[in-house]
Amino acid sequence: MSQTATTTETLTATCPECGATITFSRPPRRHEIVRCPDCGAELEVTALSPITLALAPEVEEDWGE
Amino acid sequence: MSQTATTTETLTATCPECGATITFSRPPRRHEIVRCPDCGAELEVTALSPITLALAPEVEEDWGE
Amino acid sequence: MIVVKIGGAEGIGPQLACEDIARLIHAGERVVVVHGGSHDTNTLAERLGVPPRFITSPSGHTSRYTDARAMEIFEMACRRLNARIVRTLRALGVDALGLSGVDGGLWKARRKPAVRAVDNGVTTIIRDDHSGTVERVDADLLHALLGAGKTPVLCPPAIGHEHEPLNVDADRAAAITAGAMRAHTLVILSNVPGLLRAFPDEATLIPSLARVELDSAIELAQGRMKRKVIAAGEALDAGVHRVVLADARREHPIERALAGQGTVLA
Amino acid sequence: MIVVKIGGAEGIGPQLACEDIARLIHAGERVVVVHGGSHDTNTLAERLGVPPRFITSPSGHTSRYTDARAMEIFEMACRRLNARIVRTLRALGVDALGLSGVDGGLWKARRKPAVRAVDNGVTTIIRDDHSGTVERVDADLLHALLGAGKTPVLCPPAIGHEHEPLNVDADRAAAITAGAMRAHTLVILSNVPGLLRAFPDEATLIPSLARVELDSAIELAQGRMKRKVIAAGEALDAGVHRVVLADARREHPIERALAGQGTVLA
Repeated sequence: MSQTATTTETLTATCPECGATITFSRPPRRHEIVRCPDCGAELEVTALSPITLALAPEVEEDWGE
Repeated sequence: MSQTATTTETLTATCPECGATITFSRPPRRHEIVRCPDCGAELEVTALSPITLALAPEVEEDWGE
Repeated sequence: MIVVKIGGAEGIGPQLACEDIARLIHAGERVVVVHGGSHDTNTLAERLGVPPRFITSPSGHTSRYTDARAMEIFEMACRRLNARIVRTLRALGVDALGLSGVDGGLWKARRKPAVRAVDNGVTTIIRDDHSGTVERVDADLLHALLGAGKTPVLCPPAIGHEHEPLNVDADRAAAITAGAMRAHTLVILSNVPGLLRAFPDEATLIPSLARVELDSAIELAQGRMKRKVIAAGEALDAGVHRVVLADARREHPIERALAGQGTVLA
Repeated sequence: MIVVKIGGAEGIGPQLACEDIARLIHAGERVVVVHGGSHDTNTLAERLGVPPRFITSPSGHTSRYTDARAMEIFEMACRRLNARIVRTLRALGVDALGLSGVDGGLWKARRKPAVRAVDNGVTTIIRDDHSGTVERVDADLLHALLGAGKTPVLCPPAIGHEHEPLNVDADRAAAITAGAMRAHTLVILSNVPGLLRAFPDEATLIPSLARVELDSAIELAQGRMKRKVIAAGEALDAGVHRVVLADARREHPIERALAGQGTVLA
């Protein structure tokens, strides 16, 4: 898990896969999925203050009733 | 089934078993069980205006949950 | 073969009884579980804004007034408790399978066309109460399930001659099921140690009773215990060797009962 | 052996399908019935003041957000519909017996630790959704019940590895059940004539499809039909000879389906 300081103007976090800095245009939702613009990894916002990212779990399509 | 006129002061009905006149001290409830004072038969109030009586069904004790 | 009636009353979760049942099954015993749902039905009825109503019979028995709407809630509540007991047993390694008395015609019951209810001293006839008495148990179905390695967990309602669901007393349904399955022992758990000579003084527990003493012992029974004593008599009459009225609140409730703790009727 | 999936959608009572099932059974056919409970769950949830919530997966499937509370209501609603179908069949002379996928470990499912949901363009991971996929069917149990002369009527939930109840898609559960039972035919009833080339124009019914055409045909399917097409493919892959997507709204829905009316996949 990588953490980052939340500056008042821009919201940034570091990609746990490639170390790139990811900038958020709006405050993300908890558990939101974002794609790293550099390495393309799918990441999950696991915490908000500070924004913490982790590799998003692989999930196969499925549905209940 | 026997019927009877409901006079304003007393409420009476005729016992379907022995023909005796049964006097009610208060207006009975529908499906109420009354015993004929003359022949002792168990009767059910099947209608109210006028009061109509019929032999009460035999019912064995039982209960659900 | 043992039949265990788990109490449906307030505050007795099924965990303790299920742990004993799991031990018995892992030791090779065959068990059929029966339960009611009175408490669960009341809480669900309140949740659905349909407060439960009760009937008191001329001889003082209180039971649910089960008209069509109450039956729907009763059925849902029993099934929900059934699912909870099945899951609890499965988590303890028991291959439990839930059935209501409607399923497969397990409990065929005779509906009483009319019941008598006493209300403020007035006795009336009620005709839309969906209550009845179990007359027949599909023992072959239960043997087929036991043969497939399953532990049946049974609950009301039963099914009437017009295929309608009927509220039946779970203690008496357990008794007739124990007879039909030629069970050696029927254990009926509840929130008291057994039949008390002077309820609620638990020191007055009657340790044992012979069948002949039973009919007079009914006078001692209070509230729901009355029907458990009657159910015990019916089980003995149906060939069950031993019925134990035991305490559901303590650890190892069934093992204690099988060891003779509670009121043993034989 | 035929497996029939009765629709759980709004407005389709089980009577017409049950009448056909009764005729099939009286003619000597063996039938396993499967149903869902989506509509019933919504109405019960409203009644209990817990409005249902839904998740849309990234590929556009909508399903119920089944957290613990919603699961309790889902389970009750499915069981209530199950009891209604069992009673309807029994009144038609069929010895029907209801089971959920939890009972006897009938449907063992793998829970998805996480699902993805799209909400206003934002994709999030949800971890407390109790949904899963049926992986194993206890065919021996169903054969034991059929052998005892019973007609099984099956419904969600299934049971997870931690013995927890799981919301599973009833169409796909019917498909894997049909495969496990080596059923010749799986009939899936719903409130449309079958797969339509241009929904909702019922004149564009696709009469038949080969297995190879199925994957592209999924694009044509709208809403809940998507999963029925996928279920059909899974049934064929599991060895079922024929799957018919047919119309539940008309008289003799299953006889028509068996005669090839609807979308036949083989």
